[in-house]
Parts: sequence; C-alpha cells; structure tokens
Amino acid sequence: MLEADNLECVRGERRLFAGLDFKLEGGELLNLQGRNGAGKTSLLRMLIGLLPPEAGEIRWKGKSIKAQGDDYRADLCYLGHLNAIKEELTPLENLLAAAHLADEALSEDDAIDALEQVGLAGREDLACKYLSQGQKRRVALARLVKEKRPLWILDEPFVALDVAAVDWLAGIISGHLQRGGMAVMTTHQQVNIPAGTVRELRLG
Amino acid sequence: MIYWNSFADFLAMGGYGFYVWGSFGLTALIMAIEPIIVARNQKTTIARLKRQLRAESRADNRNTAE
Amino acid sequence: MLKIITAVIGRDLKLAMRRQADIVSAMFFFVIVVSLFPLGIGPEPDLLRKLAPGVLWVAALLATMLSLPRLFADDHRDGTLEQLALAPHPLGLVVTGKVIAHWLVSGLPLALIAPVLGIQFDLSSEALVVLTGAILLGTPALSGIGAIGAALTLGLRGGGVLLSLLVLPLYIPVLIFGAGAVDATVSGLGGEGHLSLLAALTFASLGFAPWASAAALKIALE
Amino acid sequence: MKDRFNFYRFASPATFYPLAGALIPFFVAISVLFGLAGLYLGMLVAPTDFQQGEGYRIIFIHVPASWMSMFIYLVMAFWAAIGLAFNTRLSGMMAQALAPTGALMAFISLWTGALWGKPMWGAWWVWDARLTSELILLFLYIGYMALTAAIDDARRADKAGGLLLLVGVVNVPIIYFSVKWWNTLHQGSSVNLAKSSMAQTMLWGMLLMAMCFWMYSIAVALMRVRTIMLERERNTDWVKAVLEGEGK
Repeated sequence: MLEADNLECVRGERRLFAGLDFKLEGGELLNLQGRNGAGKTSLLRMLIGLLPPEAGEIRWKGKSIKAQGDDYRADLCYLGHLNAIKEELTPLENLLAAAHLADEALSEDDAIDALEQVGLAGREDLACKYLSQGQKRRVALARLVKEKRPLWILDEPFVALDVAAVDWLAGIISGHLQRGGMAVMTTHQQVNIPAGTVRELRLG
Repeated sequence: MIYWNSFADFLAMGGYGFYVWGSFGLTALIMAIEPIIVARNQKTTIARLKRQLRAESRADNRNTAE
Repeated sequence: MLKIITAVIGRDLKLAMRRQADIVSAMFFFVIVVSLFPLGIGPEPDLLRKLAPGVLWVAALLATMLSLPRLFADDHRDGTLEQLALAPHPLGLVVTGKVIAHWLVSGLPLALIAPVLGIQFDLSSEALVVLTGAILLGTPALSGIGAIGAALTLGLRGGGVLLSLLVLPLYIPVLIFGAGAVDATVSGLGGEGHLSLLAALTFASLGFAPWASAAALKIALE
Repeated sequence: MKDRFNFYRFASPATFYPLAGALIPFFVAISVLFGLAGLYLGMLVAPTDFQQGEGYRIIFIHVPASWMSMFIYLVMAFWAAIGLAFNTRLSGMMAQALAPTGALMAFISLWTGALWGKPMWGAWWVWDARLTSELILLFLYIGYMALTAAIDDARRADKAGGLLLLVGVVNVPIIYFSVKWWNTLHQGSSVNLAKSSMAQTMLWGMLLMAMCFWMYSIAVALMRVRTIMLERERNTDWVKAVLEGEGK
C-alpha cells in the first residue's frame, strides 16, 4: 500500500541515502534504524510529503503522494519529535483543536477518555504550560488513542517515556496494526510490539 | 562631426561639468570595481576550496594508511 | 472550506485571548508613537491636521510589523505548524484563517482606537470617519502581505529586522491610499476614490497573499 | 525527448561553468565596443539640448542604468519562475548572481538622477514617481540579497528568494502606479521630462549605451555565477577537476 521507489535524499551538500526501496502492507510496521544523521527523520519527512525527494517516488494506494495531496494527508497521522501542543491551551482543548483542524470527528467524551488512558485524568482543564515534559508528551500521544487513519508516521515515539508508558504505547500501536493499519517509526530503544509484522530498515 | 570646439569646453560641459562628470565618474568607478571584486572573490574562493580539497585528501590518506 | 478557516480563526483567537498582553502592547505602541509626533513637531493645529493621516498610517504600519514575526513562529517552534501543513486541506486556507485572526487582534483594535488619536490631531468628525474606514479597509492587506514576509523569514537569524526590510516596501501602496483617503477628505476632495482603491488592494492581497505565504511555509518546513 | 536532454545538459553546472568562462571575454569585448561607440556619439557628436543644455548628457548613463535595473529584476523573476517550476539548479544561481549588479544599476540610476535633478529641478531629490519607484526597487534588491544571505541552505535560499522575486514582480507595477497617482495629486505634474524631440544621434547614443550596460551586466553576472557554482558544488567531481586544473 505504501511504496517507496528508488528514493534519494540530499541534505545540504551530503547525500544521505539513494536507491531506497520498500513496500509496506496493511498490518505491517516499518522500524527505521540507523545512527544519528543517517537520514531517518529526513525519510519520515519525505513520507509525510513535506520534503520532496531528490529522486524517486513515494506511492500510496498505487498513486504518487504528490499527485494525491489532500487525499493522502487525510489518511496520514504524523507524530513528530515536537509535541505540537499549545502551552496556553488545556490538554482537552489541544486534543479537540488538533482533531478539528485535521477534519476528524472527536467527541469531548472520547477526548477525555483518551486523556484518562494516558494518565492525565484530572488534568484535562489545566493549561499545558503547567504540565511536566513527560506529561506534555502524553498529551501528544493521546491523539493516537482514537486515531482511525490508516497510516501512522511516528518520529521517536518512545523517547522520554517511562516503562509503563512504553508498554501502553506499544499496545496502542499493535492495536492499530491489528485493525489493518500501517506504521513507520524510528526508535533507538528495543521495543516489543506484540501484534502485526515488524520489519526493519537500516539506513546508512 | 565633433560638436566641441575645445577640450576645455568639453570638460566644462556648458557649466554642468560637475554634474555630468560626477555621474560618469562614479558610474565608471562602479563598473571598473565591480568586476575586480568579483574576480578577486573567484580567486579567493578557488584558493579556499583547493585548501579544503587538499586537507580532505590528506585526511583520506591518513585513514587508508592506518 | 469555510469550516477550516473558521476553525483556524477560532483557535488563534482563543490563543490570543490567553495572551492578551501582546495585543495590548501593540496597541500601546501605536498610541505612544502617534502621541510622540505632536511633541516632536509642535502644537500648531494646521500643521498637525496636515500630518495626521501620514503619522497615523506610518504608526499603524509599524504596529502591525511588531506582531508579524510571531504570526507563524510560535506554531513553528512547538510543531503545530507541521500539523497544520499536514491537515487534509490546502495550506492556503489555513493561512487565510491565520491572516484573518491576525487582523482581528492587530488591525481591528488599531481602527477602533484611531479616531481617539485623530482627535489629538484636531481632525474634523468627517475625517475621523474616513480615517477609521481607511484603517479598517487597509489593515487586512497589511496582515496579508505581512504574512508572506513572516513565512519567508520563518526560523531565520535576525528574522524580525529582515521581515521589515522585505515587507515595508510592499506596504507603500496601502500607505499611500490609506493616508491619501484622509488627506483628500481634509482638503475637501472626498476620499471615496482612495477608499475604493484601498478595498481593491485588500481584496487582491487577501486572495493572493495566503497562497504565496503557504508556498513560503512549505519551503521553510522542508 | 532529445531537446529536453540537451536543455538539462546545458543547464547543468558542469557544462555551464566552462561555457560561461568562454563567453565572458566575448561579452566584455562587445560591451567595451558598444560603450566606446555610445560615448563617442553621446559625448562628442551629439548636439546640445536646447532646453537642458549640456547637463542632459547624463541621460546616456541614467536611462540605460534605469532600464537595466528594471530589466535585471525581470530576468531574476524569470529565473525564479523557472527554478520554482522545474527545480533546476542553475536558475537560482543565476538569480543570485544578477542581484548585486541589478542593485548597483538601481544605485547608479538614483545617483545620476540626483545629479541631473539638481541643475534641472533645483533639488537633489524630488518625490517623482520614477525616482521613488527606483528607490523602492533598490530596497527590493537589498531585501532579496538579505533574505538569500540569511538562509544557510542554498536550495532553500533559492526557493525563498525566488518566491520573494515573484511577489516583488507583481508589486512593482502597483507601487509604480500608486506612487505616480499620489505624486500627481500632491504637486501636479510639474516635473516633466520632455524628451519629445530627441535628436537621432542622441537616441542612438542612448541605445548604444544601453547595449553596453546590458552586455556588461551579462559579463559580470557570468563571472559571479561561476564563483557561486564552485562554492555550491564543491563536493562534486567536476569542481574537483576544475580546481586541480586551476593555477598550476
């Protein structure tokens, strides 16, 4: 379903990778490996369509993502290393605003439920600037709880999480794979994803 | 054919000498200096890039020697 | 289409309301700059009447410039800009929403306070009405054109100064027609022609600027 | 298909670098020739202007410099459009190589305009539509150069600069007409350059000088683009070959 064909990445004056191919079907997770600066984040930014590849093409459902534009983005959920939450808003407002802007239906009850799952019960109405770093990360991850879009692109989702949260997130991802979803992620940790097929791709 | 009677007339420009020669002088200066600066930039760039290239190849040689 | 624009406006207004100090300080800047001029040039009413349109408009340009660097920078820093760019709508619509929200918190307050400041310059009531109308009509163009500059300088060192360098020359037509409308009313010529040109500039820039800004944002996000 | 191939070959820096090097002396030579002919006609042969006396001779550099300042901006915008549409490497480099020359042309135009205005209008500067627009054009050049200098990544600088150029090109006519309108409303069209009965020799002198400025701009831009190419492509094989061949 998601195919990369002969991708080449040049950043500044350095060629990070070239001739990269892969194919990802429903229920599969692609785990990107590689040292720092190997181009993992660049590849993710290509997959979400923000960084045009130097050469090659990325296809979603058989069609180039560049040609699909909004249709592709409607199938895509991206979690970057930045939390993408507003400090002035409460966790609940952040979740609802993010869903609203992404054109997703998310009821307030679902949002509260998601926040409870990530362990933020009772803090729904506290502005995010009063939360700790780890709690802010959880607000960002709460988006994934009710996420129905088929393709998840996750940049270092396990960073700065405690053991319990790592297990919880692994469970969320495997639930997504079980429903036939796809995911591409980078991680430095060894994480056990219970369901779905995990494939590895090493850059550099 | 030539409009001027004397070289002094030419310099005086009918009383507009300062304005005319001020314009032509600065323009000539700019058009002389700009190419010189560009050429010098080219030279220093080439010299710098060559230094970098040599430094890189020395580094490569050391690596292969080890 | 309207839904995404209103969603962005709603979000940005909510954020602005949680940070009212920014709106208030841009407004105070406007008030102080305008009030400094009579102190600098003397209190003759005739002179002040003549200078009022220009002074008010230049101060309005500068006050708008003050809030422009933050238009995209905050969203860029916390990652929400990426999410906005990944939303399944054209980015130009998102930027349209942000431009309108920016106008509501920067241009609109200026227009509301301008008549009060016009009184300091001994403007007639008719001129005050035209002044308010001109600022209402012209400031959306300032937000729109400014958005292009803000997007181009996103994440650059010394972005604020660079932004003024890029944007102020492009503001000149708005300044000319905005101040001209008031000027023409003061001198009894009627400001309708200027106002309609100002409206044309605003419509053109609101149609064009969000898409140029969106292209610039995509370059910045690469 | 074959045309496309050739175009890309021409547009590739490795081919363009030696080509530009070979063309520079040629453009310098015709620029000098046109310049000598233009100066001969304009400064030695052309008669005086009955309205403006000998001061009018500033026209032989003022008008060509103004033309070039506008023309170079258009050419930069053209390269910008090509660069944004086809993502060619060369176009951004060309735009950047042209900018300083365009800015200098705008500066020459303003300088000579001031030196012309003082004896003719009695003031170094008047808020005439042309002068004001030229000043704003200089600001646009400076803005472009400042923006591209502030962005470290060369490709990103090209794209952002290109976008700014396109926005500027849309704005230049609007600025020109708004200033013109403002100017006529404020002071009436007291400032009027009557050039209706321009003698043939004057016209030829001016055209020759314009050709001289044009060829000069091409030569300098080619020189500058060669430096930019080496800098940008310093890790490629062709630059290494050029560097090794250089200065033995």
